[in-house]
Amino acid sequence: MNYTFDFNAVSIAPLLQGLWVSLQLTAAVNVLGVVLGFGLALLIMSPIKVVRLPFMLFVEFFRCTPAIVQIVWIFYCVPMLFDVFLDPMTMGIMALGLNLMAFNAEAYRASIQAVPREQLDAGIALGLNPLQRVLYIVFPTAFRASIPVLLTNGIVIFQQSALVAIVAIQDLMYQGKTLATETYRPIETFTVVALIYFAVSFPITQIVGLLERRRQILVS
Amino acid sequence: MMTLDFSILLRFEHALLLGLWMTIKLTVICIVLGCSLGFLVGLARASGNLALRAVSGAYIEFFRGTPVLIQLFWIFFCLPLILGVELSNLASGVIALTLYMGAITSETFRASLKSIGLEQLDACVALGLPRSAQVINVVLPQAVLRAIPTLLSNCVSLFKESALVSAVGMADLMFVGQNISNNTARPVEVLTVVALIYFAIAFPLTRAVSLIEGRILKKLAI
Amino acid sequence: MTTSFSLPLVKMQALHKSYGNGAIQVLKGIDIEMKPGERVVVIGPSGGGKSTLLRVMMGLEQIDSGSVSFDGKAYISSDGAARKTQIDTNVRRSIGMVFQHYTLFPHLSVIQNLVLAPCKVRGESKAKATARAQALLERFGLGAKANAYPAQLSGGQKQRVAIARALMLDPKLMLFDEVTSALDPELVGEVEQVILQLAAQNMPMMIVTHDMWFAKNIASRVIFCAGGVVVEDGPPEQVLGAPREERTKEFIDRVFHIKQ
Amino acid sequence: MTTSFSLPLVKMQALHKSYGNGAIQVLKGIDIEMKPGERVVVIGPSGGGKSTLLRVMMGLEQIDSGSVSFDGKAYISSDGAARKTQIDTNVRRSIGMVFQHYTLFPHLSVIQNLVLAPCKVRGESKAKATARAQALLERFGLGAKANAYPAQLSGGQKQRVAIARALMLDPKLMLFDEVTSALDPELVGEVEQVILQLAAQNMPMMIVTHDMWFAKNIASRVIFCAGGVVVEDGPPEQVLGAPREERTKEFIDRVFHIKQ
Amino acid sequence: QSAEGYWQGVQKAGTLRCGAAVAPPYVMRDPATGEYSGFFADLCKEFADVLKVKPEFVDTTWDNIVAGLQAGKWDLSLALNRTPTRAMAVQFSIPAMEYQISLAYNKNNPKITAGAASVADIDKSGVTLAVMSGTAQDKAISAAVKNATIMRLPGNDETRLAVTSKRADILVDASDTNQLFTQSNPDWAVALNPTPALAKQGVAFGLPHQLSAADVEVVDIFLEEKVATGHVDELIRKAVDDVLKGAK
Ligand SMILES: Nc1ncnc2c1ncn2[C@@H]1O[C@H](COP(=O)(O)OP(=O)(O)OP(=O)(O)O)[C@@H](O)[C@H]1O
Ligand SMILES: Nc1ncnc2c1ncn2[C@@H]1O[C@H](COP(=O)(O)OP(=O)(O)OP(=O)(O)O)[C@@H](O)[C@H]1O
Ligand SMILES: [Mg+2]
Ligand SMILES: [Mg+2]
Repeated sequence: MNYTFDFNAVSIAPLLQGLWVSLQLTAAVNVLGVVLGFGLALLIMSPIKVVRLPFMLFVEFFRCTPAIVQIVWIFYCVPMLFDVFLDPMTMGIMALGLNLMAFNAEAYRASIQAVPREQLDAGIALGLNPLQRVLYIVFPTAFRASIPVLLTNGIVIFQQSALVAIVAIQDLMYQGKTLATETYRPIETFTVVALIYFAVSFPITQIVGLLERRRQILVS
Repeated sequence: MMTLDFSILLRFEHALLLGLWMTIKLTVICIVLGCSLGFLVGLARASGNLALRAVSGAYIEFFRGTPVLIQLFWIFFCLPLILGVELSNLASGVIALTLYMGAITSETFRASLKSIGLEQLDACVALGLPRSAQVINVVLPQAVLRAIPTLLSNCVSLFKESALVSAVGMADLMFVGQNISNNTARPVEVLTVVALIYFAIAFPLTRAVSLIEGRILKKLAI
Repeated sequence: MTTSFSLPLVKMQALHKSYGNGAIQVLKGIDIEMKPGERVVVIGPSGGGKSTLLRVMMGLEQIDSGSVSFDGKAYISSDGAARKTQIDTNVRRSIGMVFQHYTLFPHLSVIQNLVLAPCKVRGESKAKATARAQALLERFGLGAKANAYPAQLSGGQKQRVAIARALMLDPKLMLFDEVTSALDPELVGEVEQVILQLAAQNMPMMIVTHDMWFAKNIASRVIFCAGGVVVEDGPPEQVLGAPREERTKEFIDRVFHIKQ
Repeated sequence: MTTSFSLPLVKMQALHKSYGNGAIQVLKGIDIEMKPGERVVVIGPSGGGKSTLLRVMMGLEQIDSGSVSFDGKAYISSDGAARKTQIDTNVRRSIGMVFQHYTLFPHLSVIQNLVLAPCKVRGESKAKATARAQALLERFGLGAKANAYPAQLSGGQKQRVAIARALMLDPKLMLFDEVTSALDPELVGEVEQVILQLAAQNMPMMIVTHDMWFAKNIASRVIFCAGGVVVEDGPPEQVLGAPREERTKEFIDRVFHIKQ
Repeated sequence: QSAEGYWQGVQKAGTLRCGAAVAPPYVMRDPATGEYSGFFADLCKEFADVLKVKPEFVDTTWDNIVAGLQAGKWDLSLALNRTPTRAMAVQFSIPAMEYQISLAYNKNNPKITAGAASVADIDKSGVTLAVMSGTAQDKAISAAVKNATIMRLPGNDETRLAVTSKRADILVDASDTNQLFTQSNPDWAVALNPTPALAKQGVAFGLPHQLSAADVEVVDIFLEEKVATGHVDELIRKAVDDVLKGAK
């Protein structure tokens, strides 16, 4: 190997700016995903088939196609089809938000359906009406049970957010790519960028792991 | 609102198939290599050796904690320099996605190993089974059976993530799709069809996951 | 009280119930009358329909035909044709039930488990419900556990909390479905103790149990139920001690390990 | 047979065992001698160390000090200093064990569960092992289930298969740890029946059970074990019927529900 | 590096690997077959003939075309603009042609005033300029504008889509490339060559940093003749014709 490393070429300031954009994007997308994902979960569990089917298709479509395809599609096809163009950040939030909604809806659905039937029986035996059973028994238990998956999905979205660099949102990845081409120091730049992503994700995954273990102890 | 004309795609059927073939080839190779790697790393992660555990843990956390896109960039352009060897695009793609797959499947294998109750091992000891039979006849088959549904989901993830190689210039389905959409200036039709192709492959796989999951759960009563 | 002494507390009439659209007949015509103050123990082989019977009374299951009355009111009935079970939820609130697997709400503390229903169902004030709950917990020896979460309790404690929770709504009839069979043998006693306490206060109850010593001690009447029908029905001395029916005898012998 | 009549079959000497590096003392000096043909029932409160005792005999646990001999050979011993337990696996193979939770291998059919050990441990031919396995299954009333998977069996059937599996290696001593306590009461009988069959053939065995009627019927000797020591040891009539120790009496009363 | 020359090594391998990122008419990729055309691709094929090896085109993007060369993923990069910063990372052959940057836009776009002639005329906040990231035009326009927003996209496809989809107002690209764009969208697309010119640079082969002067000379001499004889101009005309024919 005849390559000399020069990390001085990597200026941190634009990368941190990019990181800030990535974090904003991640936060906004997660708010959408956690809130609307829940509504979507209710829709895909609707007893009415005509309501359920289109939303199930929606969820499956977003779960079964690459995120990069979704992003490129939303960025280029939506404006052409509907002749609207929102600012790139909004489009990015929309693209990743739809993706996360689909994944979170699945997480909610799984944990709502995992509420044991006996719990509901107990609710009936205590005279709670159907709405009360859903409100006081199903939601709290299901929401708690979904938290680790929601957090994991949230971190995955932080990583997926790197894809918006391809459509020129100036996130961490985009700044990294720009820096790499400007300085012709791709190794150093990409190494630093990878480390920044890691430094943000790692502590969160550790917390999720901790929560998961705590929950398992509590439930068993 | 524009009018859509999907017939232009007929001209590029062969190209799309070639792109799809690249995507599938890449996915299948990386599934095989990645699962093998993941299994070994899963074992290392569960082993008693502290160094092995630390190294495998760091590997998993790093690959799960960084975007696949940056892993690809790094392996495409940095690894050859650091190793001082030339790597073809395909080789780089295979290395990157194999490492990604290895990281996610190792967790699957580890979880399935962990889910085998200690009492199964007690039963092995009580039956006097030698260590080799414990592993080959009791632990491995159960671990693999339990891992299958999650492994299939991992495969679907890999299939989807493989679309990222288009960003480093590998001519996979996504790359060909973008190439066509540029040439024809019909991105809506082309990208929609590309998305549908991905969906048509991934969706049946996810259905298979639930089906197989049901079967295995029933058989093992877990 | 509207209950006149001569009136039965519960009256089941020609109860039929099946699963899988009639594929599995579980209750094949059950007629049971229960008088106020009675403590009915239901025994019988696994799969005989005991749990189903209690679940129907609690309004947890759809029935094929028949009816159940409480205090003279038919609160569960079925218009055979449409296979739709009518349940009068107001009447149902007079009945409490405890299940085999402690069905405490895991996300609520013990005291929250107890006050949930009174507050939400009857609109009782939180303060009042909490005071009543605390008193009930003390009585069951669980005063110190009010703020614990279910996961922090032993099986016996969980089951006692479940009983206390059901009592918070002042039921006029209690149903117990194998409430001790998931417990370590050592913990069975403390739960049975609590039920015996209730019995001493003349709480009407219907109990499914496999514990013959408990059955003997608590029952004022024993019903042997098998294959979806009532095979034998009488005082405990008869059904447990000198059963008239061959099937009852066989079952009792088996469970008592008299025959080897 | 090398076993001389006067020699004990099993001899435990000053067995000490703790968990968590001595934090939880579970066995605090156990000395038990078991003669050939004896059927020892071990009873005692939960957490008293019964399971641990059997697991130590089976070589499933490390011990702190002491030794266990079988047929005069100390096959489990500990050099107190290094806290390393020596286990002679050859001797251990003469002992079979059945656990509370049917530990069948879920991915193997019933017959495969039975032939695995003979083929792998003794190098027996598959054909021969299968024939023996089939015969054993017939004897236990499971002939028709040879190709079923464990998940398709009832609890009682699973436990009988587990016993058959242990017998495939022709053990000279069988250990049973609460093998019926996870079963529906109705299924308990069929499993106990099978163990009684073995008893009738003079198989030496050590049994942990909470089922006092079974204990009475099978035991040639009963040991009451609590707090990690042997509290009382004698013929069943004494320990179960008229215990000498206060703690034994208290336990028996509680489990027999005599005191309420 | 081994004592023997770079091109001997290529001859030993039997193939000349050319890193190719799409920029019509310099480099084009037929989506149906995956084959490369364009005059720089033609030059590469001819150079391979000289070496008596097979040409092999390695797909890449403008973002990665320098990094790939540094990483040894191919032997030479097609159609690189000669800039001083790049020259610190890689080497260049002599230029095959001169290149100029033009600005293509939708003539109905109200943000671009009629009579705009210089970069300063369009350098207003609210104006978005789409450019392929990592290209010479990226460097040039980034240095020239102060108020307009620059949107860097990975490829030719995306920059054109951005303008087509009205996400960007102006497409900053090589004048030849933009000419093709306006010719295939005659109803709305126009291009202007800003005065003063944004960049006048030579377009050349990119070569690895470690090449000896003798090795670089091999390519230079090859190009020298092609340029002098007018062969390159011929290739350019052919490529433009091809593109225009394809668009019809
Ligand atoms: N949800 C269900 N779907 C189909 N069949 C059911 C369902 N629940 C119960 N059954 C069947 O109904 C029959 C009666 O069940 P039930 O639980 O009432 O019996 P049980 O007398 O309570 O038995 P156990 O002593 O085992 O609790 C059984 O054959 C059972 O398999
Ligand atoms: N793996 C372990 N780690 C720590 N403590 C343990 C472990 N296994 C058992 N113990 C403790 O050892 C003690 C004895 O347990 P053991 O299972 O032998 O009791 P037992 O008499 O079989 O009880 P039971 O009737 O409930 O089966 C208990 O206090 C238990 O908590
Ligand atoms: Mg039941
Ligand atoms: Mg035990």
